[in-house]
Amino acid sequence: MSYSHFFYQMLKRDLQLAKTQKHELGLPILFFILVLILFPIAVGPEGNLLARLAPSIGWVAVILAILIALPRMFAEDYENGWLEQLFLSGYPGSLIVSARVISFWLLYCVPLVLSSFLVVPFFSFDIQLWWVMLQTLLCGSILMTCLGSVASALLVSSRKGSGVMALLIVPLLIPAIIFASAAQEAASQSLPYTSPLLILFALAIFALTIAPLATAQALKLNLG
Amino acid sequence: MSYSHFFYQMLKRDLQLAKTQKHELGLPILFFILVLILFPIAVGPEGNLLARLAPSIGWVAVILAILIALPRMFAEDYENGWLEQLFLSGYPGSLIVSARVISFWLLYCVPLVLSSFLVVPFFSFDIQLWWVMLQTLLCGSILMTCLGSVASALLVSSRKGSGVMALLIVPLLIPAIIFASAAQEAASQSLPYTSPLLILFALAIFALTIAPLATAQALKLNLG
Amino acid sequence: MGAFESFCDFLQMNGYAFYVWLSYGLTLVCVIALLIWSKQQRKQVEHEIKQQELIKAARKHQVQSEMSL
Amino acid sequence: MLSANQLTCIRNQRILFDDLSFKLEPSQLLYLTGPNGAGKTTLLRSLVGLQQLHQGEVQLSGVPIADCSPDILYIGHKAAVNEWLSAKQNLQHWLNLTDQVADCESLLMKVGLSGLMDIPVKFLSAGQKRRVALVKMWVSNAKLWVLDEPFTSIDIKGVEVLNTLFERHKAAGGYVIVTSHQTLPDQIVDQRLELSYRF
Amino acid sequence: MLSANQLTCIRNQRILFDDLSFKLEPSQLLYLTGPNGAGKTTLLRSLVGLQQLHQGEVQLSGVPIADCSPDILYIGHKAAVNEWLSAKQNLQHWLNLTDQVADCESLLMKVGLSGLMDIPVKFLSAGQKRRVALVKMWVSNAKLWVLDEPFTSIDIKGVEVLNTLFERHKAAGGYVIVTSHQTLPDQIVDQRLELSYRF
Amino acid sequence: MFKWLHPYAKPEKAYLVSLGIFRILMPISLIGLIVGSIWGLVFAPADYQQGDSFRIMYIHVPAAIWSMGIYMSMGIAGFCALVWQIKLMELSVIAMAPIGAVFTAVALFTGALWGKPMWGTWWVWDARLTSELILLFLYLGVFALFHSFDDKRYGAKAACILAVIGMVNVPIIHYSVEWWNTLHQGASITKFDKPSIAGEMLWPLLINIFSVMLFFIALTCYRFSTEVLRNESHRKWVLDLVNQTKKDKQA
Ligand code: HEM
Ligand SMILES: Nc1ncnc2c1ncn2[C@@H]1O[C@H](COP(=O)(O)OP(=O)(O)OP(=O)(O)O)[C@@H](O)[C@H]1O
Ligand SMILES: Nc1ncnc2c1ncn2[C@@H]1O[C@H](COP(=O)(O)OP(=O)(O)OP(=O)(O)O)[C@@H](O)[C@H]1O
Ligand SMILES: [Mg+2]
Ligand SMILES: [Mg+2]
Repeated sequence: MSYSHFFYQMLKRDLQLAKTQKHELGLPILFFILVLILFPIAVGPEGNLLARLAPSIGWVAVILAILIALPRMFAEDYENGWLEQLFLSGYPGSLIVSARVISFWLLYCVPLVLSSFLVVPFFSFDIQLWWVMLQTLLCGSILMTCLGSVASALLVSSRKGSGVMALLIVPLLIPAIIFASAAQEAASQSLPYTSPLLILFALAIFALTIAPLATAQALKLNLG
Repeated sequence: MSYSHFFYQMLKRDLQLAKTQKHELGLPILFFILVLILFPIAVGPEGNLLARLAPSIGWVAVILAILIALPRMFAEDYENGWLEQLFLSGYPGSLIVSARVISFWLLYCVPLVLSSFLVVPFFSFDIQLWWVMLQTLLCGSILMTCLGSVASALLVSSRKGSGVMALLIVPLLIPAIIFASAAQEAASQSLPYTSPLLILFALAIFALTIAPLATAQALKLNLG
Repeated sequence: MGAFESFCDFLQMNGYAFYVWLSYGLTLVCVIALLIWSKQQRKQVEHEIKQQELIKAARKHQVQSEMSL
Repeated sequence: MLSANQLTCIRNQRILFDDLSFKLEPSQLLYLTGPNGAGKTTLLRSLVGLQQLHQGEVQLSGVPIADCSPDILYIGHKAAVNEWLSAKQNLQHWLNLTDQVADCESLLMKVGLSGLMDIPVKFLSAGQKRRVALVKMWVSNAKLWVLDEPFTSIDIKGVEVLNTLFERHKAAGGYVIVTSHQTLPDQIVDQRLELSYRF
Repeated sequence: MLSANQLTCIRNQRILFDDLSFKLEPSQLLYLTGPNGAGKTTLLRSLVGLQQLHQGEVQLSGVPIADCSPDILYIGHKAAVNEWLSAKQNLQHWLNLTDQVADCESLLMKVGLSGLMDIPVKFLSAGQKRRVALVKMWVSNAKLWVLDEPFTSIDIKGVEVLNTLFERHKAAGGYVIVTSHQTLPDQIVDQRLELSYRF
Repeated sequence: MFKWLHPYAKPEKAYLVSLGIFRILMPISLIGLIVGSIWGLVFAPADYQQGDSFRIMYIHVPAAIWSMGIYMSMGIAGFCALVWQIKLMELSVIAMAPIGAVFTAVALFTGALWGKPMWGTWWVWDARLTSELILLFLYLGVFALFHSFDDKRYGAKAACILAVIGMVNVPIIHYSVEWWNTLHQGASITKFDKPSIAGEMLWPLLINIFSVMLFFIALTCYRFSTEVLRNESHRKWVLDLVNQTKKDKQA
């Protein structure tokens, strides 16, 4: 079977699995929304302050929501032995892994990133600025999925929850947050914001090339 | 065996389990700290603004950290069949459950609540105000553990992660957040803040009496 | 003594006593804890090795993985 | 005497068994057989009260089964063993739970785990894990043993030992209910109940 | 020809086996026995390359085993079955993975799952779950079958069917390596390898 | 080129050598630390700007410098371990991580305790401070990762991967944080530098910096030898060694 066909089959399985557990899919979004709601309640209803905080809260909420979904990236397949079969199938590990990374991104991150639109009504956020936020989030979520796949693979046999995951990912993610908030800051002052965005993008691409290899290695380490 | 002795044995087991997975214990705290750090980095280092946001961020971070630890409350024992044996042992279900709830609170929530002290240096928060925050968090964490135990028991057989958990708990928690921020507000203006605190306390006590019964029922439902 | 007029002065550090002594004290505690912990790990490892050997020696006499009543 | 009256169980709109009645005298062993999916596990779980029956009731010496939990030892597909604790700790906790006192080490020796008592159960082989679950049979003073495929992953010698254990329990006046796809020796089986696969 | 040369494996500072060599000709079945904890699972997993050996190498017709994955069918303690998918979906995915085309329904019929193909595997009984894992043997065109306790939870008729299946695979020139604590009929066993429990 | 290193790559040799280094360097470093600290605490003249609070410097600065130094050496060791498949290097990564974490923690809280009297707050979100905090988390990550594996062989490898990734990221973090926060702080530390430190103040600092390095090397060697023992515990020489120490103690 050609690699591309194999890749397609892997994606199909992930989507099917997602379909059988439909509610699973909505969960990160739900979590995201709840975090968004918690803040206005806890901070109090000051329009200006909230609008000022919106992008930061949005970013943090997205990070947390992805963090919560991450441990499940390989856990189930590891536990029931499907991962063994995949590695026995003879296809390159990075192919297997990148299929999973992509399906994860499509299933969890993209909806999250899109639902970040909710900050516009909730925090009376400017829709132009949201557009910038969307772009930063897109790059950021790719970066995060990649880092997350490595962490998730490293921890797959140890039943650690999101705690260690957070410990591994968040420090590495700090530059992304900083560049994103720089872009946001610039945009809110109507300055050009492309350069931080480009850096973010470069980081994401870099992660995308390295992560599958590292993830495959980490999984192999855990299997035997 | 007397109930109190049984209770003590249950607690002992939980503590021993925690000891074998020592690092597990520190993880919610780590998660909490990481969430705390994310905010200044995302919002920017403005001392005043951060101090103003500190209690809200602290509360939200505690809620999230507990939310992350919650799914594990009964999961392991359910999966390996220990819960069956407990319910077969003939002791009242609410006794079994309350032992677990208390050990969970001691092991996860108390360290979290105490580590909320970190807002003082990180957000240059007033130490007097932190004292109020500590009290609200103590009541809040009891409330949350109780609500969480019910949710965790309901979801134990369905492998849902923190998402549904959040959906079940957060709406019920909103009153607590409102009272807590009312207490905080009052304290920051040097007004008396005992009445919202008392309400919080009453909520916690109420939850504490109801939750074990409901949790035991929910667990039985899931076993059969 | 040294840069201070008296020992009491030295302890007070011109009002910075809390900060200076706390930082020195905590550092000392941390470093000592690290040393003790390393030592303990060493002991643990040696203990485990001995244990392993004892078990092996014991099993030479009664190799038994079977159930019995 | 253990008596089950007109038990009926329906799962997923499928009748697994209905109107099933049997009586078991003390010192008897009931060997429950049937093809995969016949409902053996379901029957056992409902006997001990872990699963709601659609109809029917189970009594142990005239007392509804729900009220005689200390008299029951149930070992199911799930081992009730925590993978992260050692075999010794697991056993100790079970002893505490059932309020018994015994020497864990010598017990675990008896199931052939000498030298492996202090490492997490996670590292044991499939059969050794199962032994950690089965060691309960050596100490339990429950009258009724309900065992769901106890021989899974157990080696041949181990199966023999388990069989003698059943005999001993019978001799002490206990009840044993076993399912297994490996045949039990005829001399220890007193009653046979065959469930058939219904659709 | 499958040849294993001087395999050595050490787990937790314990030598499980060392200097183990054997050769298996086509159309032969190797029956691996040994008490619990002897290292059978470990040996099988290292044969197919899922576990690092301390020493030694395995070759299938002269090719290192790591390079002949399409020729191996490994069914271990873990079933490689997703509990939330139905039996049909699980099988379909496995077919896709190994690039085979077959009629899932009739296959699952053969293992006695008619009527249960579309419900999540979670709801099946222990034996039925195992059957979902074993159905791979009906379609696989791998030459080497490595089966770790395939009979677990399978009923008596099922075991017979599996045995005939082994014979058929042998007749087609395949290799079979099986561990089990249930004895295999003598006529289908060509080689026996007994691991002993070492400490 | 590495030929002369070869004999030392044998675990037994490495064990003996590292233990020897530990025995030599530990006393020296402790003496150095005591001398430096007492000199700094008692004899150095008070700073004209900061009063006596500047005496915190004698631990803050060495700890801060070496918290970064240790991370670099850890990353390099991890890189070598991964690229050349050197088992012993992996062990040295594990030996270094907790030491680094403790040094980082020391730098953080001494800094905070210094900041309170100097800047009026315990903490500011300044570039240097933030990246030091993140460094602590990187250390903790390496450590936690190692301990979340049941098989320590794999744990060590995984920890190496993370150490290397972290090392790549440290400069990125550093510059991003600096960029993020150029609007604010920045001068706080260098302004103290301007009146180039008096010799009497500098000497104890240099002594302490040097002794902390020796301390780090010594402790690393000790912990490394422990890890070697753990890793090789099925070898004969380890058994002999352990039994020998037992006998020594009895005698
Ligand atoms: C929590 C607070 C602090 C942290 C995390 C911190 C961190 C650091 C770090 C990482 C270094 C090493 C810099 C390098 O070698 O490139 C350093 C050096 C230094 N710090 Fe701090 N620091 C803190 C507070 C302070 C305070 C309050 C002062 C004094 C007012 C101070 C004075 C110094 C000095 C004098 C040096 C050495 C000179 C230099 O390298 O520029 N630090 N600190
Ligand atoms: N949780 C469940 N929900 C719905 N149906 C179930 C559930 N558990 C079991 N069943 C159905 O009940 C039937 C009987 O299952 P049971 O586990 O009792 O079989 P068994 O006789 O123990 O089989 P085995 O020998 O394979 O263990 C199965 O066919 C299964 O389809
Ligand atoms: N992950 C592991 N880490 C350390 N030791 C292990 C691990 N897995 C197995 N062992 C040890 O290796 C030995 C052999 O295990 P293995 O699973 O190969 O036995 P087995 O022959 O398959 O036994 P069974 O018949 O019970 O399945 C066991 O005694 C166990 O203590
Ligand atoms: Mg069954
Ligand atoms: Mg096995």
